[in-house]
Amino acid sequence: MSNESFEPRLVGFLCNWCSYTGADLAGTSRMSYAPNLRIIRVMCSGRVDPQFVLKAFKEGADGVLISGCHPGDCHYQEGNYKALRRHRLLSKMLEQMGIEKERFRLEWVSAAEGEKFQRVCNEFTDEMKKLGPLNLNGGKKNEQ
Amino acid sequence: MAKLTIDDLKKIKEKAKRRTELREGGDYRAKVTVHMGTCGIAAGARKIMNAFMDELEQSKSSDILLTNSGCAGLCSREPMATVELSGQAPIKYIDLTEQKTKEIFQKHVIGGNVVKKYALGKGSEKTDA
Amino acid sequence: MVNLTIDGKKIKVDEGTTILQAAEKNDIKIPSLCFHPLLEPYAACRVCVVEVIKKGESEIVTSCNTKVTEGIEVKTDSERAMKARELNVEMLLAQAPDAEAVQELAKDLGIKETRFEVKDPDEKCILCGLCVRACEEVVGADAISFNERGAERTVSTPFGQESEACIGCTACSFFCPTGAITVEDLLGREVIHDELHLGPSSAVRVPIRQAVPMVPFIDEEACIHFKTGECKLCEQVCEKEAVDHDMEDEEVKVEVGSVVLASGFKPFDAKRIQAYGYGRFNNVITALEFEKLVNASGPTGGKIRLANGKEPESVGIVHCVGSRDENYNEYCSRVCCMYSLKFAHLLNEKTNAQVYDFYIDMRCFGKGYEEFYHRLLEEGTKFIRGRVSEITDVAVTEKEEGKLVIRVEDTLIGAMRRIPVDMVVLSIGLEPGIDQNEIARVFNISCSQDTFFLERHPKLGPVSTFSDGIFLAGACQSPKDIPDTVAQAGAAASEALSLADKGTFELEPVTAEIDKDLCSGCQICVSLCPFTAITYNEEEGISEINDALCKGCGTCVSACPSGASQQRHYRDNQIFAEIEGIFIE
Amino acid sequence: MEKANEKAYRLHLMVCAGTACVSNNSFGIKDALEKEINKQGLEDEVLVVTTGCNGFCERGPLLVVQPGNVFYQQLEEKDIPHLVEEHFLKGRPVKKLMYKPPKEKSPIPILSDINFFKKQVLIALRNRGLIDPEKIDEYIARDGYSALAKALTEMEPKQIINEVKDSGLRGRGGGGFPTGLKWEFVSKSSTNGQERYIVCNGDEGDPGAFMDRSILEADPHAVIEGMIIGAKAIGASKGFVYVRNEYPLAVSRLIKALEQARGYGLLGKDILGSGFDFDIKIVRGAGAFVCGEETALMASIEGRLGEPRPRPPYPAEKGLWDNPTCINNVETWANVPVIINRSADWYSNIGTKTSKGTKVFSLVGKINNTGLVEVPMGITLREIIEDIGGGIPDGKKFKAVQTGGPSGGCIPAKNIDLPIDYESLTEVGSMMGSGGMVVMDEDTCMVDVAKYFISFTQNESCGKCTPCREGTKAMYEILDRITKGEGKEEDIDLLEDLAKSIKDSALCGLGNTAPNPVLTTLKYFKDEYEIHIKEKKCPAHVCRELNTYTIDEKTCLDVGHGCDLCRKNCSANAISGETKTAHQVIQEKCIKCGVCYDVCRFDAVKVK
Repeated sequence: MSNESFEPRLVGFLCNWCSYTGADLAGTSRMSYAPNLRIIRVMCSGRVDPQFVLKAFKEGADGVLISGCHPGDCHYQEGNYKALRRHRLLSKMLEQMGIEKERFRLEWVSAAEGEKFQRVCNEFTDEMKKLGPLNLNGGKKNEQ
Repeated sequence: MAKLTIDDLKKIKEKAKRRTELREGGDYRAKVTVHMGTCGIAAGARKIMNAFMDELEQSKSSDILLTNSGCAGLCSREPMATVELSGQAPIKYIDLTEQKTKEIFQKHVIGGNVVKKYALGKGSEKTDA
Repeated sequence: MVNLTIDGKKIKVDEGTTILQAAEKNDIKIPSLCFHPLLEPYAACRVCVVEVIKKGESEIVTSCNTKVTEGIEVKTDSERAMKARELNVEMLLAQAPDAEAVQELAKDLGIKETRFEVKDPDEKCILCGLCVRACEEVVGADAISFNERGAERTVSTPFGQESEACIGCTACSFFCPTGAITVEDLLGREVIHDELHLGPSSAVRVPIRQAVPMVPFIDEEACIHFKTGECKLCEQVCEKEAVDHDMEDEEVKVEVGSVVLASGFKPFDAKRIQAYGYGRFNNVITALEFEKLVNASGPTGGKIRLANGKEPESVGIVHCVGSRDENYNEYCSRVCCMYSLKFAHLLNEKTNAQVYDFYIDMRCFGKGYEEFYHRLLEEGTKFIRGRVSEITDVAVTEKEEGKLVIRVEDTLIGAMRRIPVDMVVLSIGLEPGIDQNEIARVFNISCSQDTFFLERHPKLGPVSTFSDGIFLAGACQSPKDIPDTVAQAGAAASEALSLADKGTFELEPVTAEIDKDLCSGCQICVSLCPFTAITYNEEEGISEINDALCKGCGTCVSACPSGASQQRHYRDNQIFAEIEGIFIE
Repeated sequence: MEKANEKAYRLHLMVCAGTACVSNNSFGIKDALEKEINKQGLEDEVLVVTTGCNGFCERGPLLVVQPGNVFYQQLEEKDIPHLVEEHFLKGRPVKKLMYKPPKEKSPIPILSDINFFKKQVLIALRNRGLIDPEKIDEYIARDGYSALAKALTEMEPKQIINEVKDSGLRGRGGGGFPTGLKWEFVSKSSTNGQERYIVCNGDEGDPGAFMDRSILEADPHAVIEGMIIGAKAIGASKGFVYVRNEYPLAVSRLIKALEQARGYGLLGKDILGSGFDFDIKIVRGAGAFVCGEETALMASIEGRLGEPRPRPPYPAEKGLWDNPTCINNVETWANVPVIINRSADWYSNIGTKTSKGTKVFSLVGKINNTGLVEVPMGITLREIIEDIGGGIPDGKKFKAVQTGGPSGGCIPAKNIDLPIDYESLTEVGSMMGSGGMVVMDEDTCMVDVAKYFISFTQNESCGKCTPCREGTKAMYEILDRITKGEGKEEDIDLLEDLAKSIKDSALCGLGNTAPNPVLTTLKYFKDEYEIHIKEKKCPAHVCRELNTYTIDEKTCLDVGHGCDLCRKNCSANAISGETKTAHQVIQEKCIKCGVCYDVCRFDAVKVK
């Protein structure tokens, strides 16, 4: 599998109030961006349990993104602060497991930042292409 | 002194009364006067007075007045004393000795009848006492 | 009841009343000097003598202590009583010529001057013993008493020395009918602005005259009862028996549905700006102090006076003291401009002083505010645009002698100016209340950067906070004037009430729930929840979620080590399934 | 002396040891007697006894020889040897030491024949001169404590009170309030559990009054027995004797008497086995006359400032520490035992219709027989002054008598036939008072007497109420002006107004009665006041500023031959002339000290 034909499979956890709305805005604004990111909606970035990130890598994700509201904007006050703490701690752990910390990314995307979401998806996909596949599960595909 | 009861009080009164009664000049049954003029004393009136004092003390009676007076005038028959029972004429006794005094005290002062053999006579001059 | 005739009038009084009290009830005036209703009658001055006829016998008695007995006839101004009373007063006039109370009494009784030898013309003490008895019966300090005897009799402390028993409560000088005992502040405490120093005049008083509610309180430092356990005169005289010295503050637990926080603001402490000289110069006062000065029921009765009692000829009003200033508070306190204009107007109206107003921007934002500003311009107030740098009393020209000089950069003419004035009013801004953070922590609401409380949303939720049921009103949310505060208070109250009377309550669909069997009671989630929706149940040893408060953010679910806490519609296995679904080709 | 009790003596020498005689060296006489008796060997026959005041103070030191009641007076130590030998040894009484009335030729040996004693009836002073006050047995010997025994065992409290009521006994302190009635009030007033108190008022502040002192010195047990009986009657458990600290002998005798009574179980718990507890404490007065007034006295006992308080409430209701208290004078208490023993009827037929029993007077002033007399109520002033008092010395004319001390008044000579009792004295403007009786002769200036008494009450006023504090001062100032010749026309009316106003509106007894001396002198001797004011003269020559001294030149030259004695003694050298020439007084320089008048042996100096 050569680098250019390698399409990284990315998982993104978006908070319902800001990032998911932002992504929606990017879509409704007809912005094109790399389709590699598969999105899971959660009520708040604070809801993202480190297990989900590990599960995603285990299932074959090459990179995981968490995106929440800007600090202070969180609909639930402090959810994004909790996400920030978990991201710092988890990325250290991933490094120890041999997973490059760039594969696990945290972004603040407010409801108005459709353009930013587009940029993040493209950047993240290019980075993962450079890094190459993670192949934690030996490249096996999941059957139905 | 232990706590008194009523009759203790009466006892004390009796005892103390004997001494203070003398001061009140109460009415006496008998009055004994020892004549102690200068010559009387020289003739031994002091001893007679003491004799009378002892007798009075033993008799423990409180109605006898023992007193002294000046010279009765009859120097030759000193020491002399007059015994006067209330309601009777005073009797003068002469040439007294302690022995005679005791006898006179018992028979006349206490007993009430005159001891003729020692008496001089009835009556007496008016004395200032 | 006892019946008697007094000055020809037949009256009935109850048992134990004294003749003086009976007379007073039928508004017959009997003079008295050593009597005081709050003290036991002492009957020493003998001025209240009346003639009493009982069973045909007449005698002279003092009315203050003689109790009424059945069938007596009292003549308060019979020839015999008047003779005795006049002579007693004439003798008192000789003993204490300088006592006004005696002079007045003498005048009423028609005594021109006394025929008796005057020992000391400026003697005031009539030896009535009111002070001694007050100190003993009321105060319970027993610090002073009579000493010596007869004509040498005086009132004094033991051996005339300063007495430790004296608690300085000035009750003796209060009770003294002739002013023979005066009170003097020996320490000579320096007071910045005499009139403003509202020292306690009496231990039970109304805080300020416009206090709401207008209810007196007992100042424990000044009240004698808390010093010696005696007195309680206020309790005796209060007909409504409303006084209770044993009342204590008590913590009351009130179950409420919602709370409106209106904890107000704290005025900016002008002393923090050294350059303005507040605290150093007597005539530099803050806006609050000016309010007291100009208040009709204030200490000066509304007259604007300098520290030395004279009327100022020129006054400077300085805006934005402690506001719009990165050294202190960046925000604008919003209300200062308008009250400063009010001050300027009052100064023009009440004094003929020249008013200078130092402003940066005149923020007359409200209804009719701008028009009021234009009136001020016509009234002759001189407005100088610029921030005042310093107030000093160092005079450069002799015009500035004895004045306070305000140094300011007039930005409209681009030059530094020195304006000599008699008085400076500092329009101090508003700061969050002293215990702002304390309250925020208790109600678990957050504060914005300038530590005023953070409203849920500046436009959509200005009176509510992130915690449901906690509402905000007034300056604690941000500086505002009275109209805005009242409007906001109305809104907060109605929102609070709307919660209460709705009866039903919409719950968030995605709230979390804790599985009782899995929960180990580690309470990690309790401190995590921004909405205090999780409480630890002591008996059962597990944490519980209050559905009404839970917003459904799920933070607690991801933090729960045992997975006891699950979020409806976003359960862990649901999200795992989503993840797995992503990788199915 | 224990031995002496049993031994019978034939003679008891009763030496008077009252304060007056003691100050006259009566203890010296006693020692001399004892020394002489021992020398003569008569110590077993003759006993020397010291007694309380005998009463005839003028003639102290006194000795009464019992039995026989022979009365010796004005003894000196040098007379003793002769007396002991002559009378006690040889039984011949010594005439020159006996009492010889001034007008009589021969002395009167027997005490009871002497006029001073003849008309006296002794109840309160029944044991005077007959017992040694420091020996309780001698008091018991003369029926002492028998009344107590009777009261405690045979009588109910009600009976005791009725007995005292029927006897008609009235307060001897001066008020004259019926004692029985007072006891009844106290016994009736509710005490809801607290104690009741008995107080004996021995303050006796009147100048010249020494009745209470003599009673306490001569017969303390009479007072103690009276108080215990009173306590039983009203149900009191604690008693106080308030006695002046200026009576050291009386206090020490009282202390000894209390100890002996306590020793015999007559005080303290379960007295005489009757279950009745009562004890007495002595409280010493600090010298304030006002503390004689009952409420001031109680304040002093409570340790407070001695200052009267308005009454009612009377002490019978609210006294010491607000408990019912019965306060009576020393003499009143001394009468009580006799009433109980001899019954109310016996007591009530002594004295007049309204004033029963006897009264002890201290007869002082211009009188031959100064001393303590106890006379039945109703006796006339003449009998006291002429018979008992032995008339006025140096042939002077009797002018007036002042009774009741500073609260009393002056009774002029014309009332000499006034029978003495409470009502009669108050009618003439004076009052019984404690019993001070000061006799005045023609050489007394009534204005000066009034001034003296008002200066006393002014000085002793407690100063609490205006009329007394300022009124007495004002009256004193006016009188002082009059005696200095600066009296004004309207002073007399002002004095009368002041007196009436003070009497009416003063708070306590002291103030109400202080004007009495002035009122009575004004009433009976208004002419003297007018002479002092109008003519600036003092008829009795007492007010010195008003006297003018002149020398009758003829007498000075012819009789005195210009002896120049007056000039030498004149400190203001206001007398001119030398020896052998007639002298004159230089009026401007004369300071009116009166030395020349006193010194001149030839009566050449005249005072106008």
